[in-house]
Amino acid sequence: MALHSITAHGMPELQGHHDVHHEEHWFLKYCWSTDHKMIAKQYLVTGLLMALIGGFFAYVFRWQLAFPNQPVPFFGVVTPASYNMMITQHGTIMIFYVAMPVLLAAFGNYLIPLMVGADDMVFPRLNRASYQVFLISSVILIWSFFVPGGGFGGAWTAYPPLSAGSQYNLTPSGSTLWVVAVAVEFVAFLMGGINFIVTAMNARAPGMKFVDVPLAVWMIVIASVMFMMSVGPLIAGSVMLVMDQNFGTHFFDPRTGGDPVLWQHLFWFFGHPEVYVVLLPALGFLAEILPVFSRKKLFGYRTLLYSSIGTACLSFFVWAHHQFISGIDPRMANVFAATTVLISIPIAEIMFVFIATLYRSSIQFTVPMLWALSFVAEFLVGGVTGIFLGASGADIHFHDTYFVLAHFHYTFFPIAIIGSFAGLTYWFPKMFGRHLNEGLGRVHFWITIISFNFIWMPLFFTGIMGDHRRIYSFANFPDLMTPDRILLREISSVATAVMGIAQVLFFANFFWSMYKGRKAEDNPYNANTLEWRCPSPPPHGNFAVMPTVYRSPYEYNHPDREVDFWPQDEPPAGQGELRPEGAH
Amino acid sequence: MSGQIIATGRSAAGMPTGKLAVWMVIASEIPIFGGILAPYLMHRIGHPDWGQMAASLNVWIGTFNTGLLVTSSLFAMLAHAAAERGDGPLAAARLRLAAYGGLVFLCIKAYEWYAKISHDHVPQTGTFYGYYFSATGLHGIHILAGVAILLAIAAQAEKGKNLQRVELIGIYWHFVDVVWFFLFHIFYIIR
Amino acid sequence: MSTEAATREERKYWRIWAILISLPLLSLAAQQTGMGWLAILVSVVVMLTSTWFAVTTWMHVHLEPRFVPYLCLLGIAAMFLLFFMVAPDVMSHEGNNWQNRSADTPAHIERPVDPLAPPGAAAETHH
Amino acid sequence: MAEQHPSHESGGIGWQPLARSVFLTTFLGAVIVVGTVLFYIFAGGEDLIARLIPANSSFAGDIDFVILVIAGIVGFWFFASLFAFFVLLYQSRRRPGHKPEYLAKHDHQLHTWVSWPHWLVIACDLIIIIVAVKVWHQVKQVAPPADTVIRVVAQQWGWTFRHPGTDNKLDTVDDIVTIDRLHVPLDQVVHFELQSKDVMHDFSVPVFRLKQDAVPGRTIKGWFKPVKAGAFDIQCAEMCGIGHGLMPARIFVETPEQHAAFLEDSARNASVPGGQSIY
Repeated sequence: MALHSITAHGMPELQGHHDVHHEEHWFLKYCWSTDHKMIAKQYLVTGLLMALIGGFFAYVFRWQLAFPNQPVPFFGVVTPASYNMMITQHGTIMIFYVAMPVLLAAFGNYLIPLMVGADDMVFPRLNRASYQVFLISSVILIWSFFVPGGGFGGAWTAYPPLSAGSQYNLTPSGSTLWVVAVAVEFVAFLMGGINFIVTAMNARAPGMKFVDVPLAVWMIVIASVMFMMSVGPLIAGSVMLVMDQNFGTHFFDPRTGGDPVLWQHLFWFFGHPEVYVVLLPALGFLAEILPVFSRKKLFGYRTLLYSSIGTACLSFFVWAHHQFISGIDPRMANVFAATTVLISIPIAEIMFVFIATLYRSSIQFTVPMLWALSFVAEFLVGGVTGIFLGASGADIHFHDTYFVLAHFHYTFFPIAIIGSFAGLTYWFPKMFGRHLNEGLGRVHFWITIISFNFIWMPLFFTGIMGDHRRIYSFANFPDLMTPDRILLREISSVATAVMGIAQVLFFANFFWSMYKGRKAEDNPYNANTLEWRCPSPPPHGNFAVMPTVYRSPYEYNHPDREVDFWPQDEPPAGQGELRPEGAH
Repeated sequence: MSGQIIATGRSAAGMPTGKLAVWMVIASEIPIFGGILAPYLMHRIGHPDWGQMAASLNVWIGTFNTGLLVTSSLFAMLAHAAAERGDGPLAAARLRLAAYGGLVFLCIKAYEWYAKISHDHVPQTGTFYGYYFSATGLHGIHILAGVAILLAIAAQAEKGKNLQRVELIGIYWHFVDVVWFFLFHIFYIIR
Repeated sequence: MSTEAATREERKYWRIWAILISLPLLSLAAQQTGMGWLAILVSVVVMLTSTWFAVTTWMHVHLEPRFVPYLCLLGIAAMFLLFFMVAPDVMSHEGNNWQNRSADTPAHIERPVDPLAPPGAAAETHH
Repeated sequence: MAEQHPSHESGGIGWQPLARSVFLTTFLGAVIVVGTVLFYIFAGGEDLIARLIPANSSFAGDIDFVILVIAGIVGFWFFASLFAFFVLLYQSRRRPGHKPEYLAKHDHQLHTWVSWPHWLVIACDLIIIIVAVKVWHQVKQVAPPADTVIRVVAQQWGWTFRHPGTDNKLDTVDDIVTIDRLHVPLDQVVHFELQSKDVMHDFSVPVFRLKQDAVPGRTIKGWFKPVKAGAFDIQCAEMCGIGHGLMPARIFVETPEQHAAFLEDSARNASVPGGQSIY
């Protein structure tokens, strides 16, 4: 309490705090740091590296699908085993090792202390441990590709008995390592998530009421709470699955009264909220980026907040729509169909809020804004196609087809890739103190977005036409080898390769700008939130003077102000810097 | 290190940061234990024949273990009271007693496991034993972690440092206790 | 906190300990009567009572901000949700257009899943 | 607040015109999309989906109908939102002399702008739920009386089909067991019992809009009624291991004469009576 009252007066505490860390060994600085910004960058770099692996897998199996049984350039011939392994690991990597670390961990770590006006996470060493555990889990996952038998190839959902018995999956060590890697990763994110929640709840700057918290922080916190509430059964399930694999138990084996359907429930009880765990941070970035580049107050802070909480709650009631036809009781499907379709209500409201924010605004089409706007447009496609899958009657046809994949990627690509790019390009000046190249960024944006639509639009149609997912070669199915289907697959695969190549632009831009880019100002966008009120990049300890918050983060173009922004920590007239009354 | 962090000292939510974190840990542990107990209950209700296997558990040992954990928790609580008075060494002594209680609990548990396994009641022989070993094992890991933290905090408390942590580990320790109430009744008592 | 108050607190903790120690004995006694329904009834009551005592008097949950118990209740609610939404598929052995054959077999009988064998034959053929 | 800043009122027109224009565009979009769908449905174009993939079972048309209804409803929302979105992007682009508006009023006063679409979304959701659940009930929960019953057994990596034979009863000596080839009579209600020997599989016939997982340890029942003769793909739709992509099967929908020939043929060629011990 004592410390709290000191900080409440904005006292410049701990002078010389920054100087302590000058003479650090590079290992301590880059690998053993407790600084939330460094940990964020570690998460970011690990996530991007994993994205390269996952992306390469995507390219390989897409090529195999379009040109079956021919050697894939830069890879070779794809066997059924390696195909299964690659689709499994693509899903695992992209969700657990790219979307989660980048959106939740990297940006959560970077933004929460800066946005709530704290000097670090409340538990810096726990934070470091969280990254290290995550790193161990990534190493375990990659190691699992090279063990005898190869990596696990039973789809990222790992339905037993396939995943539980090595006589079925033929990957005795690969499947165990896969489960262990995923479970260890959950522990890492639980540690990180608790840190996020506690920091955002307890370490807010003096004066920051709960409606003054930037929505990016809110969203990451809601996502962490969801993660905390939903992951437990899957951690328990992973323990049970590892026991099944190695110790001869029969939790998921029907031979002795176990039940494979149980795993599906445990998995999707987590798996569905997980989609929203990564969606919410991305929506949070949008809520930051759209007001800044449209110079307008966010339409409906509370509407967005409550809709997100509503989405979070509702998402716990819908998981079995992934299992409509996989052996659950058909009567239960009716319940889940109803709840699933109802989730469109809060999501629609969130979209309305974003669209309404643009009304009578002044939009600058900068690169982060382009990414943010494309999120809205692309996510709409993903959102509306989800209704087809949630409606049980229609799902009978769509289940496990490429329609599902296309829908999923129209939600997940905006979330994981567009959201990450939006966040990265927006906060890059703050993170590295330099600007990204705008022109290169635009070229990269357009190529990525256009090729993305070329990848997945055709697959909606092949899905309707009966292409089932996870099938290594359609050549065995006479009905599926018609010229129109083949053409659609080829378009998609070539677009995948194009998109992959386009990412070279991003990485070139990223690394070039990190060292050679234009120097960034402290607040290049004239934004309001606290992270723009400290130097770029922020030093250890973040703020020279710990800020005090006076207002909500989205006060753009306030009529009483001459400048079109109003930083959260700027004292109101009369308390600090003075502004003549009636000057408007 | 962390002592220097201003953020750690703040309490905008109206409670100390450490305590908030402990409650967060507990809130996230509930679904983990729930995730193994809920499927167990489903299977148990669906398979009345599991009662034979449940009957093979030694309910006397289970009851004794329950008492042991409750007593251990009591010492954690008394340590808290001592810490409130600022009596570091007494708090440390009581924390150690609590930790020893946990250790004895683990030893008895190990004996119980050993007895089960030597009677060929291994996880492979029935899903009931699978659940029994997984759930008590998961709980045992929490006990083990709790003992380690108890001893570490006792070492600090002896020097009069970080006395607020005595309460924090106490909360966690009681939670582990509560989990055991459920495991005890669900596995041992209800047949 | 004054020393006297702390001592009072300590005495209270001992009282709670006595209650928590005797409650499991109660359920043990109920179980020893051999009446299954009584054991279930008593255990449920004992589980809830002892949890209540431990949580309120030892963990002092009522002294924390209101969101703390709510958060824990949220976790418990999620588990109830899990139980009741999964039970129709896992707890019951048959339902609308499906039947869980393997669950009907007593659990301690190892029984390969051989759907081609006529019903009932499996248990005999694989002994 | 608003009175003190008349500049907003005059420059800003307020929210009514926006609401008006958005509702106008939404209703235009609605008319176009719903009209198109209705046109297709009433002009015998219920085969909008069937043009992509044939609808060869009795309930395929019902499932296609659900898909079309949803397509109409969400298509309307999709195009309306996207239209509003791009119009707003154009209108609000940054240009000289254009000043963004500040929301002086409190959130809840503007809330009608969100709450109206909100109620509309709920109404649309209800329609979708009713239509979807109705078809689901008819396909998965109840079944018309069976003309014939078959058993489908999946395993790594192939299908075993047990036909009832000439006596039309399963588990009798004249059962016909085939591998990867399923023969069913045209225009008859076929019930199937789906089982799996090892891992999860999925019995999927896209042209029938039929899909059901095979869960080891369980018997799951379902039905279909083929309405068009021919040979079609059966796919496994649930990841079942390395050979998942290599377990194609064919379903042969046969006219009564063809089916009778098949039964006769199999009975004559069966090396073992009843095919009981083929496995």
